[in-house]
Amino acid sequence: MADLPDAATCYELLARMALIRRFEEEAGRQYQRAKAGGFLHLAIGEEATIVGTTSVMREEDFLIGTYRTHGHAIARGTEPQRVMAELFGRVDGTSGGRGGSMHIFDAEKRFMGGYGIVGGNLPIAAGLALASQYKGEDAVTVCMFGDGASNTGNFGETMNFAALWTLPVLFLVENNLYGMGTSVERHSAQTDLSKKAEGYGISGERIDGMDVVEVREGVAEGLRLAREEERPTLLEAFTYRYRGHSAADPEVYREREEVEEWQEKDPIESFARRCIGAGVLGEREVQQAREAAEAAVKEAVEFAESSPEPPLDTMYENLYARTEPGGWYAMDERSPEPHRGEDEAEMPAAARELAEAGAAYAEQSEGDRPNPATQGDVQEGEAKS
Amino acid sequence: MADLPDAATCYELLARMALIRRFEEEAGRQYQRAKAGGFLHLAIGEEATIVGTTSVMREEDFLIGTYRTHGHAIARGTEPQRVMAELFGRVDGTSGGRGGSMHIFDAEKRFMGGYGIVGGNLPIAAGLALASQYKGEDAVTVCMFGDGASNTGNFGETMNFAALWTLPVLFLVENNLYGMGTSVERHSAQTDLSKKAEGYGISGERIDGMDVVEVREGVAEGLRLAREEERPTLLEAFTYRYRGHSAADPEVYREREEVEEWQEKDPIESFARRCIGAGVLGEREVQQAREAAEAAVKEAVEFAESSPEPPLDTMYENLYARTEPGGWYAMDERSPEPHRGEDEAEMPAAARELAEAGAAYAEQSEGDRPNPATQGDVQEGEAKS
Amino acid sequence: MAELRMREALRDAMAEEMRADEAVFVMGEDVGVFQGAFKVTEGLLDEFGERRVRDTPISENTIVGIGVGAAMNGLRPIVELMTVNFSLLALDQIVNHAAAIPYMFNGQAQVPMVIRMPGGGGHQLGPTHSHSFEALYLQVPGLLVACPSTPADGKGLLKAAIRDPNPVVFIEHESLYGTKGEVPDGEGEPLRFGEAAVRREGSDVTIVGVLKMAQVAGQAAEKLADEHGVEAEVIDPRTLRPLDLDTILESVRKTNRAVIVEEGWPHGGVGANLSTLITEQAFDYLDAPVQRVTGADVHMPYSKRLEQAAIPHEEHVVSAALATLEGAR
Amino acid sequence: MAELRMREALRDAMAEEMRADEAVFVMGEDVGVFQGAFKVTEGLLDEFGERRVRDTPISENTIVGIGVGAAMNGLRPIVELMTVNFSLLALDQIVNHAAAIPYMFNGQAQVPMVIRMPGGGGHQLGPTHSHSFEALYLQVPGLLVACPSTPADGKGLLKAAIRDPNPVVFIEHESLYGTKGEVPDGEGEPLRFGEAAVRREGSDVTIVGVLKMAQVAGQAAEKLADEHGVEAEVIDPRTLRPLDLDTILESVRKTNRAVIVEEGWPHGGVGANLSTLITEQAFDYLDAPVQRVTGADVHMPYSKRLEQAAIPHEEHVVSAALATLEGAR
Ligand SMILES: Cc1ncc(C[n+]2csc(CCOP(=O)(O)OP(=O)(O)O)c2C)c(N)n1
Ligand SMILES: Cc1ncc(C[n+]2csc(CCOP(=O)(O)OP(=O)(O)O)c2C)c(N)n1
Ligand SMILES: [Mg+2]
Ligand SMILES: [Mg+2]
Repeated sequence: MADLPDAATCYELLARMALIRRFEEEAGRQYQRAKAGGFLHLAIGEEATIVGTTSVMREEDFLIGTYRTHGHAIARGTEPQRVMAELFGRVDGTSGGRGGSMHIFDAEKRFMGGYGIVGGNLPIAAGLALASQYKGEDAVTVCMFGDGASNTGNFGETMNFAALWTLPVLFLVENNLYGMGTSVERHSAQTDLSKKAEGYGISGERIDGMDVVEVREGVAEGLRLAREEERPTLLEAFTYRYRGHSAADPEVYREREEVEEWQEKDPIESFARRCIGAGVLGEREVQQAREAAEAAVKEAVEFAESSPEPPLDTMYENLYARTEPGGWYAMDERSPEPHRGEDEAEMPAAARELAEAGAAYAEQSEGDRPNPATQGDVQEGEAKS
Repeated sequence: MADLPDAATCYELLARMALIRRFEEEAGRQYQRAKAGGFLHLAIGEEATIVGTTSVMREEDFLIGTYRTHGHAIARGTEPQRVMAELFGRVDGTSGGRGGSMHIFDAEKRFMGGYGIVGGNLPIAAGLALASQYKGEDAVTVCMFGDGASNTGNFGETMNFAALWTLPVLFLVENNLYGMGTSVERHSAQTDLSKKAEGYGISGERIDGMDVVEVREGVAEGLRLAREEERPTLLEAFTYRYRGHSAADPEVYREREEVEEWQEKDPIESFARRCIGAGVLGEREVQQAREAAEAAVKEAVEFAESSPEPPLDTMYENLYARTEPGGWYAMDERSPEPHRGEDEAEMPAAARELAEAGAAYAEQSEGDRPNPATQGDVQEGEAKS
Repeated sequence: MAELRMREALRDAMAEEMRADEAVFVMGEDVGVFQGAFKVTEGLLDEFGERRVRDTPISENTIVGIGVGAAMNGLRPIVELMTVNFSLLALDQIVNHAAAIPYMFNGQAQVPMVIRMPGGGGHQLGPTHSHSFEALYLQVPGLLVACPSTPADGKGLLKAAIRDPNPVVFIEHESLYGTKGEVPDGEGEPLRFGEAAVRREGSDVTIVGVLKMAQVAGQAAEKLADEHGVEAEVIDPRTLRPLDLDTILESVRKTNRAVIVEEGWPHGGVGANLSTLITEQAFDYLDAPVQRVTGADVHMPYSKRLEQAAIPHEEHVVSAALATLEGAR
Repeated sequence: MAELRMREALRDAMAEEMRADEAVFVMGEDVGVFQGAFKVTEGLLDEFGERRVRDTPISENTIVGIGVGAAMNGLRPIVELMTVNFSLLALDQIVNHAAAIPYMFNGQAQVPMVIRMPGGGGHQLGPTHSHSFEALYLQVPGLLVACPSTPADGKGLLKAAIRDPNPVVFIEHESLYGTKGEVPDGEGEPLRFGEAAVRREGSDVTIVGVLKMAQVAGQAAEKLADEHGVEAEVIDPRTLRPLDLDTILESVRKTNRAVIVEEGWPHGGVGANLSTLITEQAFDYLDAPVQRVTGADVHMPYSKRLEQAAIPHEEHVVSAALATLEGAR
């Protein structure tokens, strides 16, 4: 069993994991209150894999992930309140409310997203790494994705490129045993995912994704290989999501017992117990970490609540980067549609009221969500995916 | 070294390889005469891999390949004259002149194409195999593709499916050392392509693709595994194309010496020598095989020459399969364009003359082709790919 | 007549065809154990088992390609792509294989497969998950394209699609799965492709709405009648390939005005195509240019407020319809 | 002024920008050792070496995705897809990533990359290898779309595309690579996107031709003048996003007639989009419905005779132009 790091580091790891846990729990609550919309993919149970990874990365390194990355951004240092504001679809959100839960991004912290397309982030990771190599910079790109993503064509293509061009990239499969409702045995012929890239010349390791210390060691070595030996590798971290795939998954594909077994190995609980047992941290500090998380998340919600909705006249902002002033970039000046967004005044009153009203026309009513497992309305399907 | 089969089989193997060789040489000539258009990908040098494979397949088995498959169809039993007619773009061609060199097809012989998209045939092969399994039929699907195709996303996706669903399919990589102008070492991190699917749970073997007898044995075993044990495997056959990637490739990426070395191991010459040496065939029979090929190809050209061009009113034939009479299927009855094809009479005189004139508007003039290596016109680029 | 939700009507269509024809099977991501991401395949695994209801890995291009191969070898695959958004990954197999094979091999092979894919916006799924690709698929010769807006059409068109010898892109709208409607009892008859439905008769303006916008068009028509005394004729094309242009033209020749409503992007959209076809065929009948109501020319923003402003609503349709009548009253 | 072939003009544009900016590099299948499938990158490997001219495996989606990531990390990739036909395999990275990222991440990341792709028919490459996808790409917000028809435009637009901060789909036509034209000497200035070129002035009818069809439009105009005494104004939009609709409308308001010529499929094509935009904006100026000349609604047949009948020729354009003038003379 890997040794514990020093007390300050242990505290930081614990505090960060606790913060993510609380954030995700609260995000789930806010989703039930319909404050957050769309799909909501929570990483509760996967905190050790996330925090263990980021805790050994350098500031200059890049991290890129999936649609389940609230925690990844927070672990990289993004303020929880900006992530919560994104879930609320507000201007102070990480993507100004344009991206939502599946598309978190923080250029400053070198968290490069946040992608809704399974496997879509793999080629981009290789590209980020190529640019670092091309510019002669030391940065390593860490690419995290799920077990299900290892079946996408992008996986094989990207592994071959990374090995062929010896790119400074570390691939980390967050193996939580399921791709949505399909278990690894039912979606991947090769169930030892750490071996899945061997055919492309990339070797791998399996690590316990519930043990933050083991994750740190595995990732540190992977970073070293990428940085010093230009050797991309594939880490498979065993982890588990306690919650459904997304907010309203009835979880018919797994037994309650399985979930409980994994909860026994809870990454935060077990690490806290170990730290206390080893006398590195005291009960008081563990308590303190919890309270800090509680406070930060409470603040995040308040911040999100108070952040304004994006004004309609920002509809077309950042669709194109403009090299020079002048309207010739605008694509649909001629579209017969009222030129929504670019000039509110131009909007027909009806459309504006409508938009101001916000939810008025949305299928989902404000307030508590229907229980998808029992009701037949749109939420069901929506929340399922 | 694998034993020779009986004399009759040896003659058949030799005759079939000789036929394909002559056919390809003649196709090249006809292309230079601009009788055949488009791209022309010749398999000269790869005859043993092709014929060795088809010679141990059952009638009910399926074969599916790439855009370099004149020989594959002929090896499956398609009349050379129908393949030549396809190259000439005539109604008696295997695809009635619609597909051309890259899209040969013969449902009757269970040669399932002929695909221009690299890697596009892999998922289709898995689908053919799935249907055989689903229907409880014994047929095995043999899927042949190039070394370059092993880098496509389809490769990884299809390998996983084939292993996961234990599909009755045999994958055979025709490793001719290059994907167009890019050598295997420069396009694939894993240069032992027989290992490339191991990460997906599919084991492989390397065989000498220049030795028709060794190919037979390797493929026979792969067919057995697929048929009897529902075990898909990946065979890597080492072979070589003597000609350029397509008709006008100046071959700057390889040395003349390399080509000559491989020609030393010519699959037809070496097999003929061996048969004679072993007393299984006599000089006379070898000569006879050559003459038969010569005659068949001569006939094929005459047949193709005399086959008519597709009438303009067949333009829309087979675009849709119709379940019932009635025009409601026709998609562009309303397109303001004269309804070309569906009713010649409707065509504006100009357009008809034009089309009758055939080449009148084509970039390429009838008669000899310009030498792409020295001239700058469109043929150059065109013929390159 | 029974009242069913769209998702139930679609499931019934699949179940009935699977009972009738052993060659019909369903494959896609989470169509089995999970019962379908949008619950459309609910219960199929229990009734038909793993051989005919197949969960797949996440490999869109290969999922479709396997469907193509299976179809070429005598089966009738119903392939579900979890959403239209992911169909971009399968476009090579859809366009260069499924759609091309019957023509390119001169009829030696048929590809009788259905590719079901739900799409559209309205649930804050954000930029990568809210596409409307009807306009992309209607371009492709060799494909049939269906976009049902009612449970009855959903069932009838899906049954027709499954029995059709051609590859069919069957586009569903995520917002319509929960909507209820009357569906003929028992083994419903398949509908014919290429037959539009006139949802409402009217003499002042023709409104053509596609997929979910067929419903928005209907709401707008009521509003036009109630608040503006304008009688709109509402048409749902139901299939975009083949397209029942005759019915639309007949209506436009009567009303002399047309509005096309779609959720997708304005450039090269369904509306651009219809507007052009109508103008080409009925130019002399048009008293005003055909009006289009489309989604905004952006990647769908997540913010509910921005998203709602980016999606057409009946107000937009009403003002477009009134615009065609300007001067006329 | 020097006379160059299109392929040489494009190569010069890349070479000049690569000399000027270390961040610019080229990647794609056989762009290096092989010198490019169509010889467009000829000589670049020798001058710039393997670091900046990179041969890739056959992995279209990942090739583009690597370009996206490299662009997000400060480089300016020029990605060559060997032909537009294979771009279908990369469409997810082009639409859901390259085009979406700047908007979806609210401007935190830019994707300054150029995706070059030659396409079109005319060389008997058959169904899978003869596509014209201008109409597909012009639909997508977030992309710029260029389709040059002359060597000078090719060079000027490619230089502009390389310097532009947005993702650019740069569509070339395989039949134009060999065509010669005058190109400004030395470091040519980049052209601005969104500026159409009026190739010929005329007062009777406006003919808009895209990519290779810009040339066919020009030939047709000469024929119209010589044989029919009709003076056509010929416009080449040069870029489809942004689109210089002003110039086109100005012309149509003068001629009151328009013909759009494209090589692609008729349904939802470039012509459908332009015809709609023109009709919407200049309805009262039109004396006849806008005419379209398009490719046939099939997967391009290999047979030279069928292929030639499936591609628009000046005869088709002439008859379409005369059709807009019927009655008028
Ligand atoms: C290309 C693509 N196909 C399908 C989906 C729908 N989808 C979203 S998440 C998911 C499962 C992914 O599983 P995994 O990769 O294991 O990640 P996890 O959700 O378990 O973290 C699927 C199928 C998608 N977003 N993108
Ligand atoms: C998806 C796709 N990308 C690129 C091409 C262009 N292309 C045609 S053949 C070829 C090389 C293929 O090499 P390999 O798979 O080794 O087959 P070989 O030609 O050597 O038989 C390429 C890149 C294509 N046809 N399809
Ligand atoms: Mg998972
Ligand atoms: Mg090869």
